[in-house]
Amino acid sequence: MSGLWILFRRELGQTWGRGGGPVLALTFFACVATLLPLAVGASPARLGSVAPGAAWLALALASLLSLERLFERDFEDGTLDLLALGPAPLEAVALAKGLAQWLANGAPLALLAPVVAVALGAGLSLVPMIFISALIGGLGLSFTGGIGAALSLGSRRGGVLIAVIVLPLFAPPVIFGAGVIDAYASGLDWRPALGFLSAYSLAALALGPLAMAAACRNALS
Amino acid sequence: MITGLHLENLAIRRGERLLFAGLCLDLGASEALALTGANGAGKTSLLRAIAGLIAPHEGCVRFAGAKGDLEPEDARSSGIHLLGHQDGLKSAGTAWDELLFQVRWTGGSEASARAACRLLDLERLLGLEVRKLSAGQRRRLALARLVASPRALWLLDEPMAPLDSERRHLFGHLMGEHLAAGGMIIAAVHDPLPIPVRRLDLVFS
Amino acid sequence: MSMTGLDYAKYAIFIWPAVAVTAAVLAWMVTDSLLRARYWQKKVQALEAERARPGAKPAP
Amino acid sequence: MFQALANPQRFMAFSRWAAPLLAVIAAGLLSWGLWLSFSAPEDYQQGATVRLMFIHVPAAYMAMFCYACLGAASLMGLVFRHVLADAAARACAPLGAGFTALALITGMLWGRPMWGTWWVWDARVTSVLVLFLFYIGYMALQAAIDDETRATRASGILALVGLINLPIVKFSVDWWNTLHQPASVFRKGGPSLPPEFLWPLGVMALAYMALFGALWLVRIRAEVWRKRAQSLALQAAG
Repeated sequence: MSGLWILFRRELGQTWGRGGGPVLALTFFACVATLLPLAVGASPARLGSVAPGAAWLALALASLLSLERLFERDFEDGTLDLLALGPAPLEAVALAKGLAQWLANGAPLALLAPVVAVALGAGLSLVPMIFISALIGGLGLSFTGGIGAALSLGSRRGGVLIAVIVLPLFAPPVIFGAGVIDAYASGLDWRPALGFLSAYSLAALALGPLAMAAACRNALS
Repeated sequence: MITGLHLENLAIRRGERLLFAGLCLDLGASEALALTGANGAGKTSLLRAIAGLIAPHEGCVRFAGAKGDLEPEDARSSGIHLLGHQDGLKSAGTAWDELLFQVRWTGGSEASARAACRLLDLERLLGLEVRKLSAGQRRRLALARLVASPRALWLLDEPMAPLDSERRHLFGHLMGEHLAAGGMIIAAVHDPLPIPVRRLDLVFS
Repeated sequence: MSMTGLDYAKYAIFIWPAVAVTAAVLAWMVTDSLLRARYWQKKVQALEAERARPGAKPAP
Repeated sequence: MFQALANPQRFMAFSRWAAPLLAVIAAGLLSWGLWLSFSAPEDYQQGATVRLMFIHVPAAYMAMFCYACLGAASLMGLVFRHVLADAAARACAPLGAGFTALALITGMLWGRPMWGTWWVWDARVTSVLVLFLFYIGYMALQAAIDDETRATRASGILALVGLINLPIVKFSVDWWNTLHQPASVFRKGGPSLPPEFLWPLGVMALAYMALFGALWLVRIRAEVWRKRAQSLALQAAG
């Protein structure tokens, strides 16, 4: 177990420090949010109605950015060989990597999400709900995205390929995540949506590492 | 701890190509094996198959322990060092951080990492970032993990290539100590190893 | 409305393109599959003829 | 039968007559189905556009059916590492993508007269669109990895991930639809469909299915030959 803890701490440090860490994803998030009013017009009524959804869409896109680095570097420099011969199975390695990705990338994005939504015109009362849904959903996004990252190992054009593989998989969390905020904002019962979102994230947490490990073994073979 | 390696009727395919078939080999404690053969004969693939990264096309790899056969997963997760051309050292990290992670991940301790650095004369380099090391220094850093975390079977792919003659001599001495302690070594090499070894020449099938 | 139903008046503009697109896609699937199969079959035959030629290298 | 067909040679012998037979069945069913479609009376609500249903709905069925086949073949390929299962998975994807594209295009052509718009973000339409993107992703992944064995296995894992994920997508999209569009404009067929519509629909669905069967076999044959050609070329070179 201690080996896994060491790996987790290292991954956290790597994700935090690697290529500017979450700053790049955060900036991208902010950029998408800036372009939105320019594209649809700045009228508060129009922006306000799409703000929660747009924040969630931008969140999904931003969480794609750092996925390419999740396995690719380790695969190229031989670290993945070393990880495969360590005290923990690759499934556990994938779990540690996914959790680190969530904490170092998903959590900062979840902190920024309410700011973006409010800047786009969402009410202040939505702030806690946006943060919670982004944080829970981010877990699902990290683990689903990790599958795409592991599958595209050893391929040409990794980045675009990951996006093409992963974005259709992101449909449920985007629907449920934006649904939570939508329901909350319009005074409906938001708990089913949050329940679905949590269920999706937990399923991704449980099944994602299996697929990631299988994909890594395939890439190493 | 692994005390013996048995390859039974091993065949390995890469894509459509059958690299070799019917390979049988027994390696016991304190034995070293030098793998030779032309480029593409399958030296690296054989090492990776023993490490479990490649599934053999036919046959199997067995690990013997003190009390009968070991589970291959257990043997591999605690008994094998694989050092290939890629050493897994991140070029942005400092030499010490990178080595310490590798040593702890493979079951060694901070103290053993320090001792290995003394042995391999790495102490002055430890504060540097890995990308600033020369090829020889970097290889010494990678070799330090073999010494620092005790694992019985070393699978080495061209371990000596970037080392100068003095360091080769030093590494030969370290390999000798590993064997004396009951370890095993399989090394894919072009140049002869500075220790007594058996030889296995892989030829194209 | 005739029994053969070929006078669709205002909807013809939607029905016929749909039929045409369906025909085109199905035809593409058929031809692509057949051409692919024929190409590789020819290739295999050529390679096997090459190998069977006297004086050629025997198969390992 | 499965056991017997797992042998490539026996499969080739079987598919040699099975593929043409299925093709003939498909052609017969297709002509019958088309005749039924165009001789069916007009729907009192949809008018002549009801005929679009007969070519659109079976395509949508096939889009899902092909994915089920793709998933099954991928599972067999991953578990048993069998060359034929891999070939079947590879051969299935383009056909599935074709049927899915067909479902989307004819759906648009049906939607315009029915709903007055080319595209409706209806639950069913959106699910099929996601399915189409999935097929594209599957084929893109397969094409992007150079080593063929590895590419097949990677895309096989993706197919299984998709097999788990697509029902979730379906559920989420249905849920989303109830949230955003309480009243569906879609007048769905189903058991209430009168027999004069059920017959052409059923026959066309069978025709598509037979056509898919025939083409799948042909494409698997092509894959087997391609593998054989590759290994022959390699033997000649080495």
